[in-house]
Parts: sequence; C-alpha cells; structure tokens
Amino acid sequence: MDEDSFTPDTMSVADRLAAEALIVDVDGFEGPLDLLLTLSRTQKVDLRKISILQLAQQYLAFVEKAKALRLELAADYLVMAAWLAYLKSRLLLPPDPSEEGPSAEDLAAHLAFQLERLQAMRDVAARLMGRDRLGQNFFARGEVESVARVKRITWDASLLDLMQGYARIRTRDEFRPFVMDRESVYTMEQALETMRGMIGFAGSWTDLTRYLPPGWDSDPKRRRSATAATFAATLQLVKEGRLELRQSETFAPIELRRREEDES
Amino acid sequence: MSDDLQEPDGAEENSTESLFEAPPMGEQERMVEAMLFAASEPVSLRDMAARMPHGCDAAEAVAHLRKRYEGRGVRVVRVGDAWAIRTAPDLGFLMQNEVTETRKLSRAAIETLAIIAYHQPVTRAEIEEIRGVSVSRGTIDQLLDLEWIRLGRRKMTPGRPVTFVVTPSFLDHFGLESSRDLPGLKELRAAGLLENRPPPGSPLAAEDADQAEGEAPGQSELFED
Amino acid sequence: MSDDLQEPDGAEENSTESLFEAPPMGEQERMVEAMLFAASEPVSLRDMAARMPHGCDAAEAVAHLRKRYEGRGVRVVRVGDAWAIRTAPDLGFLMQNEVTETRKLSRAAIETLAIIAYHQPVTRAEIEEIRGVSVSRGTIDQLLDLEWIRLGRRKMTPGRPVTFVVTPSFLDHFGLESSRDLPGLKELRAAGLLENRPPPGSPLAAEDADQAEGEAPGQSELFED
Repeated sequence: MDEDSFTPDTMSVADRLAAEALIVDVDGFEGPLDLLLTLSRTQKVDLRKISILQLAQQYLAFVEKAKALRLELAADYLVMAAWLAYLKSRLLLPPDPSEEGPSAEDLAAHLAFQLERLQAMRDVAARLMGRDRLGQNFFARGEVESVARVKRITWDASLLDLMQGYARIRTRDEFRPFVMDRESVYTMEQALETMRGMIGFAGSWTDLTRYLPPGWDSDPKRRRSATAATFAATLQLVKEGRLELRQSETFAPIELRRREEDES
Repeated sequence: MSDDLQEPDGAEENSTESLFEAPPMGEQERMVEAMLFAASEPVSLRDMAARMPHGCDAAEAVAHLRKRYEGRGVRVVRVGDAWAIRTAPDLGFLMQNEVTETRKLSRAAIETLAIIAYHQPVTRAEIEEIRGVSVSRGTIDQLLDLEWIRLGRRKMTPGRPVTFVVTPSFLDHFGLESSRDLPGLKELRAAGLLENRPPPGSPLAAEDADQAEGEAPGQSELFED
Repeated sequence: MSDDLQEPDGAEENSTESLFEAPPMGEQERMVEAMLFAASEPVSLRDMAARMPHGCDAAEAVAHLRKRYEGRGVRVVRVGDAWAIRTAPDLGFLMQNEVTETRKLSRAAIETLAIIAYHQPVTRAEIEEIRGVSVSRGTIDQLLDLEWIRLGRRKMTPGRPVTFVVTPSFLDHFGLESSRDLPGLKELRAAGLLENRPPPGSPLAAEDADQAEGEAPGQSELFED
C-alpha cells in the first residue's frame, strides 16, 4: 500500500494502529461494506471520485492477508471479494460490446453510491447522537400531575337503526302466528267511554251484560272481548267511586249500579 | 420583562464577596425555574444554591420567579422549607380527562323510540301493545335522559295515562326536520326493510301502512309549548 | 329554535358557532400552561382542547404560551403533533441528578436508528442493503424497547414486508419538532442519498428506477390506505 508515502504526515499514530488492526480484527467491522468504507478513507478523496479499482485491490489484498493469517472470514466478505475480483477484471478489460448486462462503470458507480450512502448515514447518526437529548441535556417535568380519567358514556343510534327497529316490530306483527284481529277487539278505553255516558242512568242494579255495545253480543269472539273490556271499565269506575258492583254467587251475573253516597 | 422587579434586602452579598461574577439575576431566575420544573419533589434553597454557580442568590431568584408566575396557570409555592411549581388551584378541572365512550342503544330502547316517533303521542300501554312485550321503566328513563322523548299531554282515558312524544333534539340527532320526515311503511318496504310479501291472512297490512303515513302530518303540533 | 341546531358533523365547531362564550385568550393560555406543566409526555392539541371549555382555541393559546417562554428557563416545544415544556438545553448542568441513565447504544443500533429516521418507512431488507450487513434481531428489539421506532405499514411489494418508522418519543428525545427537522435531511435528499437505488443488473432495476423517482416526494403512497 503506497498511500503512506502519498500523504505521510496526515496519518496519525492512531490511524496507523487502526490500519494494522484492520488486518487482524475482522470482527471489528460491520460487514464488507464497512470494511470497504474504511479502506476508502485511505484514498483521501471525495467518495464520489473514489477509485473503485484501487479500492477493489485494497480489499482483495486485505482478504489475502487474512487468509495468510488463517483468519476465518465470514462468507459475505468472500462473496464481496469474488464480486470485486470480477469487477476489477471488467474494469481493466476494454468493454465487450457483445456482453449483456450493466457495464462495469455502472457497477462501480453503484458501489461508490453505496459507500457514499453508508458514510452519509454514519455522519447523520453522529449528528443525531450529538444533539441535546431529553434526560441528558434538557428535561421533562419532574413532578407529574396525574390526569384523572372520567368516563362519560354517550348513547348513539342512527336513523337506520330506528327504521330497522320499527320495521322489525311491524314485520313481527305481520308474521305473528296469532294475528290480533283488531276488528274483534273492544278496548277498555272504548268501554269506559260508553260506561261514562251511561252510568248516570244506572240507578238500580243492572246486569253488566246490558252495557255491552250494540253489535258486540252475537259473535262469541266479539262478545268475549266486549265483556272483558266492559268489566274492566266498571272496575275502573268502582275505583273512582262512581259505581258499585255485586255478584250473588260464583258465575252468577254481575250487577252494577250508580254509587249514591256522594250525592247525599 | 424583568426590570420591574425590585431587589429585596439581602441581595447585596452577591456583589460583594464572590470570586467570580455571579450570573445576572435574570439568568439565576431561569436556573431556578428549570430546577423547580425538572425536580420530582420540592427543592430547598440550599439544594438550589448548591447546584447554581458560585455567588448566586437562590432565595432572591425564587422570589422573582414567584412574582413572575403570579396569576399564571402554574404557581411557585412553598412546601415546608422547599419550593415547587404547582397548578393554579382554579385550573384543577383541567387535570381530568373526560373520556367519552359511545355505545349503541339497546334494541328495546330503539324499538321503543321508534314506536314513540311513529305513533306519538303514545302511552306506555300502547307501546307495550305494539311491541308485544312490556317496556321497562329503565328504557323510558334512558330515552328521557337522552332528551329524545318527553312527556306529552295526558290522555283523556282512564287513569289519564301520560303520553310520550319525541323532542326537537331527537329530530336534530336523527337529522330530521320534523317527525313527518320519518320514512313511512311504504318507504321502509321499498328500502327492503319490510317484507314485500303481504303477510298471509292479514288484510290490515296495507291499511296500517296508510294509517301510519296519514298519522304523521298531525304530529308536529305536539311540539308546541 | 331548531335552525341553530344544525351543526355540521365533524368537529370544527369551536371556532365558529359555539353556544357558550369561550374564555378570553389570556385564560386559555393559562390553561394550556397548566396542562403542559402537569405532564411529562407531550400533550396533543386535541387532548388539550378536549379538556378545555367549549370554544377554546388550544393551538392559538399554545402559540401565545410559546412566545411567552422564549428565553426562559423552560421552553414550550413542539413534538410531532403535540406540545411539551422542556428545560432550556443550556441549563442541563443544573439537573445532573435528574439525568437518566441510558444503556449505551451499539454502533449497529445507532446506524440502524439513523437509517430508519432518514429513510422511513423502511424495511429490514432495505436497512441491510444500506449497511451491507444483516441486522440482528436484538438491534431492532433494543430500538423498539426504547420506543424510538415502531412498525409502520406493510409495504406493497412482494411479501408485503413490515416497515419501521420513528416515533414521537424519538422526536422528543432528540429535541426534534418533526422528522422533517432531522439534521442534514435536505442535503441528503438533494444529493440523492435517500433514494432507493437498486444495484444495476438486478431484474427489478429498470422498473424500480422509475418507481424510485415517483416515490421520492411522497413515500407514503406506496402504502395501502
């Protein structure tokens, strides 16, 4: 290696030691690219203008020395060596126009790019680590106040939920095995309305069935509904203190009349 | 910024007998500020002084800092014989983080709400009749809490039962201008939400649909008062 | 009554049409001051706004606060989408007892971190390409443990490899406002050193080269949603 004579005074003792250490301490390198990058430093030129040919020679010389010292070289160092040997031969020979694939110059340029990129990453890594850092140079709040978490629940439903919910009910109605026949249902509300209009005239005991609405006493289904509703309505009116009820025995007719006490 | 701070007594020492020039008071105040901020517990004047350059007056720096923080979101407070930075008491409410969790309404609540919306004003008994199951107090309460329904006028029927109607915030939430805008049964059917096939043995289906739609226009008057 | 109820869905309510009067900006500034002082981790504007009264403008309050603390012992700093208060770096010497011991990072870890920061989102294979050596599991694990990196989205390339990106903790630790502020980023980009340039002669070379150019401005488009 003649770079010592090239720039004899710039090589410090540490550099010399490093250069010697190169030869034995393969483990100190982070792979062949790192080794190439280290070797390239001895060229003392911009990485863009580096001589790949010279670098390949240095690398191959390094591998030879390592072999001579019977150092175990990791496979990727040898792969790189083989590739560089190939590249070197391509660079030395005039280009063969019949050959396919990338030119030796392209390959060399890419290697130079890789070295430059790795060097750039190292430089910025150093800049990054050299920054003021949290917990070293600047500090966060020491006495942290805890922030209590208060959970609040909001309920949500969409219009579609609403529509689906309603549709579900309607669908259920329509397919209910027992379809409620509203034509034959006499509601308590209806019965009450009728009763309210009539109790004024119920001065004496009268059979409950007399109060069934007209037209509801023939069809058994309708009759049952009307009787039940009317009976419920009378109970309501009894509760309100407006009617009295009586039944002489079980299953006997139920009779009702107006309650008189209030008026006396 | 710091020129309005007049120096209290006891400040003369730093000018007299320090070997090195002490940093200006503004710098000392910065130092105290940083130390109090970063410390995990209150810091005594002695501690501060020990960490500050020679000739500094921690007590005075703290006094300046305390003044600077008057009326701010945090304050410099004395804790025993040490100092600390603490949140201003009136801002304690910020130290809680409200997490809102959105949950879907239960099926019972949605159905009840739908019935109220489509049939209002409607009593609880009527809701139960339509749903075919009883409606729990909790479901109604939840809808009342949400302010999606409110009590309407009492019905002039026995027991004068209360009715329920939907509220403007219901309309707002569901993006409706009025409850008239609720899709009718025909539209539900068109949207595929209802079976197209008329249910067997139910001549009422068509009638109901008309009825539901016919009902709607009158509902808006319920929003009076 | 109901026309003011139509707030647009979404969120920007606070600036335009709030129902309540927002507190004066001075008060809002106090609030963000208290919140930022109380937390050791950066607090996002969204978090602050959620804890402040309706109608507050956290971003503006923070901007005022930041100005107020210029040149003081502590500073208001931006960390990604969030804000934090940190002591001024020149006063680090006062906080020697607060220094947190950190495990010394290996050279491999430091380089890997830098590669992730400058090339993110980046796959493991790409890191290995750049370093020319395989990346050990331990190196990645160490960076994940420190919460300086996390998994990014999978790349839409064969095998859909995972990618790595740096985290807000990384930004906070190194005092960076965003990844755009990484030292030397512009120069590296200008020099073409952040391009993903495949080796010549590799089957994908031509194809990738085109892609690489399209990639540079917005790497994110390589990723699904």
